[in-house]
Amino acid sequence: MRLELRRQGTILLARCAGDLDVASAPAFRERIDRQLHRYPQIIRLVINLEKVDFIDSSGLASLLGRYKEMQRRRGQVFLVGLRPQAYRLCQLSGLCKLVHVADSESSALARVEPRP
Amino acid sequence: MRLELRRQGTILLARCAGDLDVASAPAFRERIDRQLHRYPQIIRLVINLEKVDFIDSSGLASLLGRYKEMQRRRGQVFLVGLRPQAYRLCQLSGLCKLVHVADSESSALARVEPRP
Amino acid sequence: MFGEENHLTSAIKNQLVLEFPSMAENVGVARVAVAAFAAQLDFSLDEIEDIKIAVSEAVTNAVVHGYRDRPGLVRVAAMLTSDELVVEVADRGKGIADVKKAQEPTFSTDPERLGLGLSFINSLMDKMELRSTPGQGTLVRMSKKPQQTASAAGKV
Amino acid sequence: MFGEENHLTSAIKNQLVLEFPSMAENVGVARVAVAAFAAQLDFSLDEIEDIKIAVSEAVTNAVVHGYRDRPGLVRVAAMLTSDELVVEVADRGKGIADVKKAQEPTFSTDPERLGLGLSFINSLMDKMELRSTPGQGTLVRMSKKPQQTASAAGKV
Ligand SMILES: Nc1ncnc2c1ncn2[C@@H]1O[C@H](COP(=O)(O)OP(=O)(O)O)[C@@H](O)[C@H]1O
Ligand SMILES: Nc1ncnc2c1ncn2[C@@H]1O[C@H](COP(=O)(O)OP(=O)(O)O)[C@@H](O)[C@H]1O
Repeated sequence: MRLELRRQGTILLARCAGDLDVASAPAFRERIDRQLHRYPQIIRLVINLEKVDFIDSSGLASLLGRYKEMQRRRGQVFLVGLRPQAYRLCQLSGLCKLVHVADSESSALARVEPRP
Repeated sequence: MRLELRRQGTILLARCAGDLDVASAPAFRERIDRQLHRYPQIIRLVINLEKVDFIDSSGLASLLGRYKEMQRRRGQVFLVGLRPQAYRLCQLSGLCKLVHVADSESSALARVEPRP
Repeated sequence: MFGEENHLTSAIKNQLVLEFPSMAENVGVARVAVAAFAAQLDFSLDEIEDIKIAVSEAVTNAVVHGYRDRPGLVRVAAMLTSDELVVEVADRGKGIADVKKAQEPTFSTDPERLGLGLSFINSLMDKMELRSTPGQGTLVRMSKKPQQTASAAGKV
Repeated sequence: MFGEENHLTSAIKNQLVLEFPSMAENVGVARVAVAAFAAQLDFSLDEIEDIKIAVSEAVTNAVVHGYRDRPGLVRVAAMLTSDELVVEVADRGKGIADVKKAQEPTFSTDPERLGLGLSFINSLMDKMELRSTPGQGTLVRMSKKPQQTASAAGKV
């Protein structure tokens, strides 16, 4: 798994590639949470999964965990570029009902309203 | 391994995809040889390996075997689209000295002189 | 829990056995190996993805729940008949007290996890069977047949 | 020829054992599994390709020469130390009378083959060792260290 993190003001963009499973989920979780703790102003987390080849329930759990953290700070999570397999698991698990699903980073960022 | 065969007059074009190893080499050999035996007029064999993900010494042996068959009928073999790994094995094995290596099908076909 | 793979109805044509220590890094190796093995039957790419997820869930369970942080070996046996893939994932770890409860969606003994692994296996494979003895280990047996009837054109 | 993998100088961090019947279709499974396992070290993509070819050659030899058309099991053991991959491919097939001669480039007992398999392993891996007893089987042991020093940026 490769993970690229970019913060722009209140937005954290996480671009993920490779496999998101039990082996990679801990690093995924820790690296994102480190940013979230360092920057309490982050209220929108955009996770780009376009280049994720594989995801299973351990990967979903790491997404759900970030959703819960964002809930605590009344923020939102956007999932971008879910491949069909990931989308199906997301629906089977109910995660798709909690997060926002977007086709592209730009459409996710466009849907991010400015902080009230 | 997937193999697509097209004959155009004295030319046989073989487009290969997937793995060329001990499991797929027998079918590769048999399908090409069937065409060669059916059409004794074929004197140029163009093998496109652009989409071959993997090749080893068993795969090389099946290429060399086709070269020998073409030698018998005083024909030529062109290898097209060798990836770096395949090219290296081709050189290590000396096969590259026997066959013609071309970058694309069209450049291989362009180098095919009309029958004397 | 090992060596119980000899109760198939149809004849086994091919078999792959993997054994590796209980480490998260090996989960990906197991699913990739079983996927490559399964490709000997006429599974669609989507079906191969399903098999990968199912294997990943079962092996993850062996590592995460079966052995927790203790060392131990995971054994994966994949078998092919003429029209079916059977996969068994076995550990000699702590076992499951209530296998019925374990299979309920969202049931998990780990608050960090979703409790969906076994449900995913159930949804993605044709059949799943869970056998376990507390203190002895767990065996998950799953099977799947390719759905498509005609083989891909040109494939040899 | 089995179970001889315990003579490493540095400590083994991880190990993968594969066992499968001698069938050409399983050669690809073995090389894909070992490649996925090897990726736990910092090998470049080219080095992973080298490993795939080397494993393919050794397993092909077990199937083609070791067992010919007779049934038998091939065992592949891959081990990782902190900086090296070691792979052993073992069969209990017919064995090799002259292991030195077998390693000469273009030497083959099969006129249809190139006699380059063992040479390829020698060129593509750092080390290769061939042990065989006629009538008992053959063990090929090969090892390789990643050449690149720094790990890929951003990889976790
Ligand atoms: N191999 C195993 N060894 C011990 N317990 C297991 C094993 N597999 C599953 N379990 C138990 O079954 C529960 C449900 O498993 P699962 O549906 O895969 O969800 P999760 O892994 O998210 O907890 C686990 O929380 C665990 O208690
Ligand atoms: N596992 C094995 N069992 C028996 N003989 C083997 C084995 N591996 C290699 N050999 C012998 O060594 C020779 C050289 O092997 P190799 O260099 O791989 O070339 P090739 O496979 O093309 O013959 C083979 O022709 C065979 O006689």
